[in-house]
Amino acid sequence: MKIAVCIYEGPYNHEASDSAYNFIKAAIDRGHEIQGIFFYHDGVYNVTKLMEPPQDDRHIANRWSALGATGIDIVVCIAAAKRRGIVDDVLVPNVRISGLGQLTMMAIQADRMVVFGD
Amino acid sequence: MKIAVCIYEGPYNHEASDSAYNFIKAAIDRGHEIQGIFFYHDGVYNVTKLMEPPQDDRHIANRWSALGATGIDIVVCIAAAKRRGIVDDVLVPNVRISGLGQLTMMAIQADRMVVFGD
Amino acid sequence: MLHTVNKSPFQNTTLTDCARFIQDGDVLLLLEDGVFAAQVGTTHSALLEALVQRVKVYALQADLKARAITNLVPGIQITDYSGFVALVEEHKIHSWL
Amino acid sequence: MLHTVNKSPFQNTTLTDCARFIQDGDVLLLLEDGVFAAQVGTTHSALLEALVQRVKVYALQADLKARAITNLVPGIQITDYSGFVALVEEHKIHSWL
Amino acid sequence: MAEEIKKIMFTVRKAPHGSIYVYEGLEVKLIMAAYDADISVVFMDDGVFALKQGQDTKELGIKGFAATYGALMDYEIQKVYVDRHSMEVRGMTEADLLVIGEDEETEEPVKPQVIDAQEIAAMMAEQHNILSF
Amino acid sequence: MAEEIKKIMFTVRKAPHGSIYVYEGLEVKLIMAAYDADISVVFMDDGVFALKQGQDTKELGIKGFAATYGALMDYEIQKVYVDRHSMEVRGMTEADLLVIGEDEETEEPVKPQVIDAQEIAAMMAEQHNILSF
Repeated sequence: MKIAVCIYEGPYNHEASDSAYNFIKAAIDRGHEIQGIFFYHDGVYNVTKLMEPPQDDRHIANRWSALGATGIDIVVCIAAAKRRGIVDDVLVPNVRISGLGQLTMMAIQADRMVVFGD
Repeated sequence: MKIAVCIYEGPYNHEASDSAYNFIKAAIDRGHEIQGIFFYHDGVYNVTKLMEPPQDDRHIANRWSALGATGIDIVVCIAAAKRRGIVDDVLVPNVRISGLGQLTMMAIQADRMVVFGD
Repeated sequence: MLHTVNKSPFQNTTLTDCARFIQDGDVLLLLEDGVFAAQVGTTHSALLEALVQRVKVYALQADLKARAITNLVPGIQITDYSGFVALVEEHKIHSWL
Repeated sequence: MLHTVNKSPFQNTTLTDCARFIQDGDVLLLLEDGVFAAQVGTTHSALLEALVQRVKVYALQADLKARAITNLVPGIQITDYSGFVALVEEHKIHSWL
Repeated sequence: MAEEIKKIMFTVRKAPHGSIYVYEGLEVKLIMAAYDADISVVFMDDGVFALKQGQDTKELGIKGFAATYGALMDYEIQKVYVDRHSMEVRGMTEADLLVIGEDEETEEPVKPQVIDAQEIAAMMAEQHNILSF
Repeated sequence: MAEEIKKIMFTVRKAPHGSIYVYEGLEVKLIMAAYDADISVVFMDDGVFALKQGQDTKELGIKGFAATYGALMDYEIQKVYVDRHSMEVRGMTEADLLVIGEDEETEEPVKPQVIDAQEIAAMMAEQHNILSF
């Protein structure tokens, strides 16, 4: 099944990012195709390479980047990102900034779209 | 009267940042001394110079920077900032990163501490 | 004490939670989405009607206008940011986030 | 439909709001702070007791453990992320944020 | 064979102005309306406040969006619904709702359609995907 | 003349783990306890869940903080209160609360003190400043 995931909240501050990550890992384990991951609202903060969490904590941006390295399309909304100061220069690898058209395509093409937020 | 202000939420996403700004402007107009402004939790996102809001919208980071230029001490919590990818390189001018000791001093020394959050 | 509430009473219990701690002589300020509580004729108006009997209640003008709230529970006073600061001058504050 | 609720019922009305739209044959999944609703013996248990009569109700194990919730309203089933995905396979989903 | 047009629903449950969800959610609707999808928007719970006429954010210093909602039909978004119960609880009547466009034939102003939870639940069950804001 | 010691109160009203406020709020308390201030911490509403014993965030993959709460007294934070009504509503009793340290003399485990809203309101009125998390 093709599953798309939408994430509305920033890393660490809300559990949404962790729930989405755990859900996606489980979906992959069950053999599903992740159609795409779309970061919107404060979700755009998830993929800045400038974050430096305590060493004994998870590194949320690197975690998303590793998922992107497996070929999953990870998209950050350009309008939400510009407003919040997330630009190409600060992105972790394997993540791209694009428009809401990408979210639209995911919503239309994915068999399921799962939204994580606050 | 010495007034300190604490801001917990990021720019644009929550009204907290706007409420705090409007409150501080009014406090200055009434002749109060702003002891300091402290950004905590997602509040640290308020002062990134990378933000580029639509031209017909307010530029929240520049607004804080302008307040800092008047001599108000604007502090971003280092622990909260590191976790979220806010570092010296991306700060607007007239804002500094420091520790929670600064918040402590504000809470002790200010006659009033006003918290804006979600 | 000045108590500030910034959440809609229709989806959050903040106002009800805060009301348990409000003492005579305290002041309540509704701001941001908290001003939705100020409207007359809703399922939550009764709570405000009771509160205005006990303490002074204010609602922030800019937030009321943004949300097109024009008919307030009688007794609620409209104030602006300068009035907010004036309340802070008179009272210690607790923000019910 | 699979309905997900991620807010504590003690401070948010999300669960009550969602309940108005739950149809027979639907499924409810409690996750994140939503799992606080699963606990037995609270002022909100009755809502869950009524819901489990009508539809299948699940609570996410990782969230229950994180919050030390061990005594669940009878009828609520515990599931993990894999079980969450299985529910999404079977149902369209609406997240009650 | 042409692919069937997918039904996509937006639910709006958050209050306007205290957070940006309603505003940025509106941006999604406007974009998505340009694609080949069968869009519907349902306002429920505090989301109904987003449709109240007379909102003015000038003194707040933030961008408003009532004008855009007032032109939803120009963006080809025709299916706009409001949950009756949510309005009643909040002391709102149809008279409080803003106009979202005008009827192409009669040129009469059109308001969002007030419907019951049962109808909304039935529509939800028919959707391909639902995005909540 | 030495300046008087200022009373600073922390109120904890948010649920743990769904958001970081309780966790980062704890960091503030630990730092502030090292300064010359009269600190008190009051848990009310969903904040009381932060004091429940047996929390285990391992499967969630996020950092827990119950261990730190269990050593609050080691950080010189002695005045820890819980609102009785908030606990009752949530089906919690004193037995559910985690231990925050041990009595210096008797070496008995110490739990947060369960008190009524009236007492909390009276304490709030005495504070120099109150920080909510």
